[in-house]
Amino acid sequence: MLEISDLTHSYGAYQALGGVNLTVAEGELVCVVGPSGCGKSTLLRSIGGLLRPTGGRVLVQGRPVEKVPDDLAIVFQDYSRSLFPWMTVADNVSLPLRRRGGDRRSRDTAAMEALEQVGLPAAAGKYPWELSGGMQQRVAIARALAYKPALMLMDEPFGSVDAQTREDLEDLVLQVRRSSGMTIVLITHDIDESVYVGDRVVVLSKSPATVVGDLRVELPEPRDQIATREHPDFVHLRAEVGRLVRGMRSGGPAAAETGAETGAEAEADSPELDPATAEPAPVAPKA
Amino acid sequence: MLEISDLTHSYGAYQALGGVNLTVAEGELVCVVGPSGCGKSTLLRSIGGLLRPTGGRVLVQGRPVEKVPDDLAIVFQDYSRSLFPWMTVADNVSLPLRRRGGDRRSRDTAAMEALEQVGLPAAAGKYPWELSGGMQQRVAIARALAYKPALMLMDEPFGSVDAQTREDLEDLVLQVRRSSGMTIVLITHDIDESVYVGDRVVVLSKSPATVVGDLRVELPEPRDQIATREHPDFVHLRAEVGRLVRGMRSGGPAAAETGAETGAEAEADSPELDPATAEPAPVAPKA
Amino acid sequence: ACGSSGTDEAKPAAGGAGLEKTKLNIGVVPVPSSAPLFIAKEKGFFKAEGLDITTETIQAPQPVMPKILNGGIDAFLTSYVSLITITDSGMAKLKMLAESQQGAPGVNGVMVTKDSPIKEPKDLKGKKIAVNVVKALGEVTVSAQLKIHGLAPSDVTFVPVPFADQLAQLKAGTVDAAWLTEPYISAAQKDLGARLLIDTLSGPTENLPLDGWATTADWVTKYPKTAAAFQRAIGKAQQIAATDRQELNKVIPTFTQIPAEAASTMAIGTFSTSLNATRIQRVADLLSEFQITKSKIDATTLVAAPSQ
Amino acid sequence: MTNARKALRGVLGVAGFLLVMEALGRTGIIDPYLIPLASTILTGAARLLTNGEFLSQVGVTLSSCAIGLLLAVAVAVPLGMAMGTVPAVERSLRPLVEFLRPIPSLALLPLAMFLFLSGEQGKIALIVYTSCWPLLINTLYGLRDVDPLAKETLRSFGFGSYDVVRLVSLPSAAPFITTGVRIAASVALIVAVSVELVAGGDGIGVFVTQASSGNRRDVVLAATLWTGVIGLLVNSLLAKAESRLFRWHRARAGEEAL
Amino acid sequence: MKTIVSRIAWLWILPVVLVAWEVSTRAAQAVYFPPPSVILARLHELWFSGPAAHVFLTDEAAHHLLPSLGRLVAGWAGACLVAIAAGIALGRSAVLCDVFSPLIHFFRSVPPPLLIPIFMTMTGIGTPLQLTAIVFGVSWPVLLNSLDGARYVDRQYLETCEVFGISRFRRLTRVILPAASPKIFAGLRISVALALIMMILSEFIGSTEGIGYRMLVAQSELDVPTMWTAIVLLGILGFVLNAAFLRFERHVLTWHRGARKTD
Ligand SMILES: Nc1ncnc2c1ncn2[C@@H]1O[C@H](COP(=O)(O)OP(=O)(O)OP(=O)(O)O)[C@@H](O)[C@H]1O
Ligand SMILES: Nc1ncnc2c1ncn2[C@@H]1O[C@H](COP(=O)(O)OP(=O)(O)OP(=O)(O)O)[C@@H](O)[C@H]1O
Ligand SMILES: [Mg+2]
Ligand SMILES: [Mg+2]
Repeated sequence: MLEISDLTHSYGAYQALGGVNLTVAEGELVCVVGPSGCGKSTLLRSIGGLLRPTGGRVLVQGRPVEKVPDDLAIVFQDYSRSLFPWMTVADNVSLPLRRRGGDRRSRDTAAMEALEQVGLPAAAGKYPWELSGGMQQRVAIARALAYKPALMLMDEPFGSVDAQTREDLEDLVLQVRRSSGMTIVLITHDIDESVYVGDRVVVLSKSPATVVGDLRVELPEPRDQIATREHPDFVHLRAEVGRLVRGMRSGGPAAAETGAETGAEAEADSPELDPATAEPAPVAPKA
Repeated sequence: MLEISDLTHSYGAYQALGGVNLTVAEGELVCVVGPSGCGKSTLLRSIGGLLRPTGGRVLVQGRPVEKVPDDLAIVFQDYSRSLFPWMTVADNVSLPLRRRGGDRRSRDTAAMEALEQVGLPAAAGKYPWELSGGMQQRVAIARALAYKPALMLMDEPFGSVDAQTREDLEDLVLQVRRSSGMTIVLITHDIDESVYVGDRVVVLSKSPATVVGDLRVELPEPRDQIATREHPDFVHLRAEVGRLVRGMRSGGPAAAETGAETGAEAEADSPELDPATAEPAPVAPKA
Repeated sequence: ACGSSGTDEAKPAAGGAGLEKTKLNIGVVPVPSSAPLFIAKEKGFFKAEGLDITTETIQAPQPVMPKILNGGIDAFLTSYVSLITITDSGMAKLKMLAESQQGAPGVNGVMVTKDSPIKEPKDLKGKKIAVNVVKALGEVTVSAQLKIHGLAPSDVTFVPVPFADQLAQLKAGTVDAAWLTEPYISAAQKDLGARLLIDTLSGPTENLPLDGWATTADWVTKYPKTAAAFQRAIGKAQQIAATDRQELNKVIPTFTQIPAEAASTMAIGTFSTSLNATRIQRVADLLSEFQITKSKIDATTLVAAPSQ
Repeated sequence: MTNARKALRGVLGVAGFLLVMEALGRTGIIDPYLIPLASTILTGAARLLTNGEFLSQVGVTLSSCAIGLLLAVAVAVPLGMAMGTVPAVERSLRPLVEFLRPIPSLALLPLAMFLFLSGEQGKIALIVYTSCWPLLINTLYGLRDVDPLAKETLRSFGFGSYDVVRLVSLPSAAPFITTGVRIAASVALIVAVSVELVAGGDGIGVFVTQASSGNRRDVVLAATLWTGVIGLLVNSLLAKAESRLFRWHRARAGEEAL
Repeated sequence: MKTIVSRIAWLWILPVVLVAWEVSTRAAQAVYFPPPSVILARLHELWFSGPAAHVFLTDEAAHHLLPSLGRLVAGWAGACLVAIAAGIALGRSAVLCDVFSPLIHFFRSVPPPLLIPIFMTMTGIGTPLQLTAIVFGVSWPVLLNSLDGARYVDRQYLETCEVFGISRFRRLTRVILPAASPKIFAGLRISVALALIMMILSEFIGSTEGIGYRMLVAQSELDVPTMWTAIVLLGILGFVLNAAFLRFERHVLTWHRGARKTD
């Protein structure tokens, strides 16, 4: 579905991506984690064709990305600026559906359905600026879900909602993925979340970003907020991801090699290492 | 410092706040949690004098809030829109310091210091739109911190940063609070975070929002990311808060009465109750 | 010359004594009628009278009336038609200090294109005639001519078009005929082969006085000696203009953009050396006949008697 | 590099237009007597460049325009700020403003000449009067478009409304206001020339009056061409200043998108 | 009822100005500046003293006022359509914009009085000429504001469109047009008054009727009160048209007022 090779991007003199390699199979849900400002959104924009990277290649469905690939949806990190203030919430959600054909009636039904899924059926007739931050974010998610794209890119889609809503939305994404088979790349800062929803978790180093970890998550399907999070593999994996991210932040990823244990957050920072000499962490042995 | 009594607010016909009562003592750090769209930001804006509530009273330092109280800083939920795109990051941070007097030099130093505290010394000369989402959020935090207000209102201030940075910022807020004695009201969706940083955690019901829980957090000071989060009281409290929030969401707060246990997230939803008949939960007995 | 009101004579002129005002700003129109002023300037006639003259280009007195009234412009070139309409409107009392051009054959006329179906004046019935300004000389003189041919002013439509654009409009056919003046008449003949359908300064309008140098009655009262000095200087230049076409040919290209060659071949009216109230009365009568003025103006009130 | 490409495209556009006009004239589709050939007008315009009289008149017009425009900005922008931030001011002044706006400057010419002794001052007064309106309206609309959160941010730090206007509203509305300035600049030029045409004095308009009195339509058109060119030059200057000042504005907008 | 009273109360400035005007003109005694009472009397006599059957319009009004107004509305509407369409096309296409902007900035700086005679050779005398002149004069502020508005649409809006494959047409009508509308409306608001001005100017040359023509006649007859009635009439028209325009704008830009929390 998606092949990224040696992707680099520089904003002027500042290099954000330092050679990213990543392959995502059809129907996979890949979570991307990495320190703030490392280049995750940049990576997403390159995949989405919104940014012409300064080097490397991105193939979506075998074709190099020149313009925005067909059948793609993005949930932007800055969701509030991606909703159109002159349209009601329902119109915002149904606008892209024109592309899918169908009459007005069926588009409206699909939009309402998506709004119900994210728990906002009552907001359909309101304008985005009448909604709270978390509600706006959910509208942006509803829009992408209603569109049913083949490839969905989500940039911290659950950052502004409360814990319970977040869990519901995670499950929603998993369910939609199961039923429609879409491929999803999801950026998140929540390590638990990345392990819970992802088939794989990709860890980026601080910028210039490279892939320093690519862990396969082999948790029993269907996932369940209670059972999955209690699963020993879950606890192990999240510790591992935590260690990778943390390692990145304070220097090299070497610390990732030390054995996994519960309570990754409770671990001391890894020793300072020169990132230049540090090797990318190998794919987790669990895979 | 802050007294809120019977605060109500309606946006047209829609009632967002349904009579909020809350008192915050000088130097206290109160975390507010509640479901998405319940009225947290509305509450914050009322305290900040940016919104004239339709009913009730807000007193800041004994004076009713008519206009924006003196010596206040807000970190807005929609941080990207609250940074001025025509100014560099450093100018954005030092702008409010003009109100504090002092020469340009000292303002610049204070701004640089704050940027260093949030880990962005290199971004000083950039423009906000050249920064990633998380970096922008940290600039907004730096701006508020540099201002050293008596009362600081933070609306989901750490929503867009990675786990490690988030912890650092939590500690930063705690440290600043300790050294300057400012009063802080912090809205968050992360229950762990609310318990970790808060002296008290206030739980709001879904809108029309009322206070359904007000828990005092008595964890040993200074708090520590490792030790505090392992403390049995921490685990207990976060389960309690979790239950309160969850109870709110699916109906009444009755479920909050059932005994506390670890792994609150693992608990089943409380039975559906009519919110209208449900009583607000009492202040947690732990306090 | 005709007498003027008593107030003008109130202050006895002590010949040669100091003038009340020596610096004068004169509103000139860039047309041949302004030539005497430039001749006088060039020949030093003003200087000899102790006058220091500056000029300012204007189009017509109406738009600059406030400036005339508040003293920004001391004297100005104006057509008699404007002079009389302004007086009729009651806005200001104006007086002619000196006359400039007087009508002569070929100076004004209605032109049609070479192959126009309009062969004689009465064909103009129902047609559009371009005039530079509405309710002014063009309308009056054309109406007077049409009357001879049994047409009323309402039988034609007068359309305001600036002179410079009339030739193009004539060629484009947007107007059927154009009331033109020199140098446009020559140009129309040369460029378009246009025909002069009516000479509007013939018959009832023959020798009609066209324009002159005017100022306000108040100004004349206030600065009688200056007025006299101005009249003397202009008078000398009028004399030259009246007799020496060569001088005119020379001076016209200096203050207009009429090329020297066109200046020397175009028709120019006669430059009269006196102010004649009877002649002026003809203009006033025409204006009132064609209802451009509400009342019949007495021409004698329009003249500032030249003093010696 | 992009600037060069921009300029090249502009040159191509102008050249294309001129060629079309020339061709239309030469083939007789447009009678060259009605609209002279592009080449004729251009040669005439080139010849004017050596005409000292014309150049000095251009100088007069330009200086009145510049003074008028500056005064207009000084009057209209603060007034717009006041109207845009204090609703009572806006509602009170609106009837007057809306009454005055549609009055053509030429109709007020007598008033201006009466109030100002010198014709030059009267002309400048009319330029100010007319070019105020686009500035005022664009300022008003610019202020309405300011992100409320940006204003609230500053208010939350305890800044008063004056500071909010100065530090947030003005910079955010600046792109709107500069559009107003660009409109006002050409309005100023138009008013200056029109007033000169009617009331005389000095300036390009007077030069045109003289030329048309001499039946020099070629010169009139050449001078007309120059007024357009001047407007074009002034606009590109302003546009350049704008793109320098408001880099942030372009960065946020997908300027080169599509 | 109460809203009507408060609306009228907001017009307090008009009587104040009228009185000041009356007093100062009476004091100045300048022939050029008749007091408003004289102007209003003349206004009534000239335009509005007709029979009730003609809504009190005099023949003069029917002959001069109505044609002018007709052309005004038609010309304004035409100009707005042309200018918004052109502005958006140019604002969204860098190539078109680069190619045409020199010509645009050239033509919008040419004084209409110099161009009207040239138009006249093509349109002849009468309504087509006036319409052309109005369209020409009115288009520029709308064009410029639409161009700028369409050009500086928030990048994220456009990216959202691209991502969701929103068709060009819908992108234009549902996104770019609304996003640019605050600026377009600024242009339209300028253009309403400008249309009145162009209506007058266009009747100065090659016209035989209309308010402008009437003004021209009054000017050459130096009929000062009539000149002023034309000015006052323009002011009243401007006021009324603007009020109508603001109603329309309120309706269209409701979202904008909400999103921007203005009034
Ligand atoms: N300007 C507005 N007009 C109308 N309704 C509004 C407006 N702002 C907020 N609301 C409504 O008020 C309610 C509370 O909004 P608020 O922003 O306070 O929620 P919140 O608790 O901050 O939510 P979140 O956690 O998602 O940010 C929401 O239901 C929202 O729809
Ligand atoms: N338009 C831009 N111009 C210049 N630099 C930019 C621009 N956009 C991003 N950057 C820089 O590129 C780097 C990566 O940005 P990006 O937005 O991809 O980070 P991110 O991983 O998404 O971070 P976050 O988690 O905080 O959203 C940052 O250091 C940022 O400063
Ligand atoms: Mg990002
Ligand atoms: Mg909120």
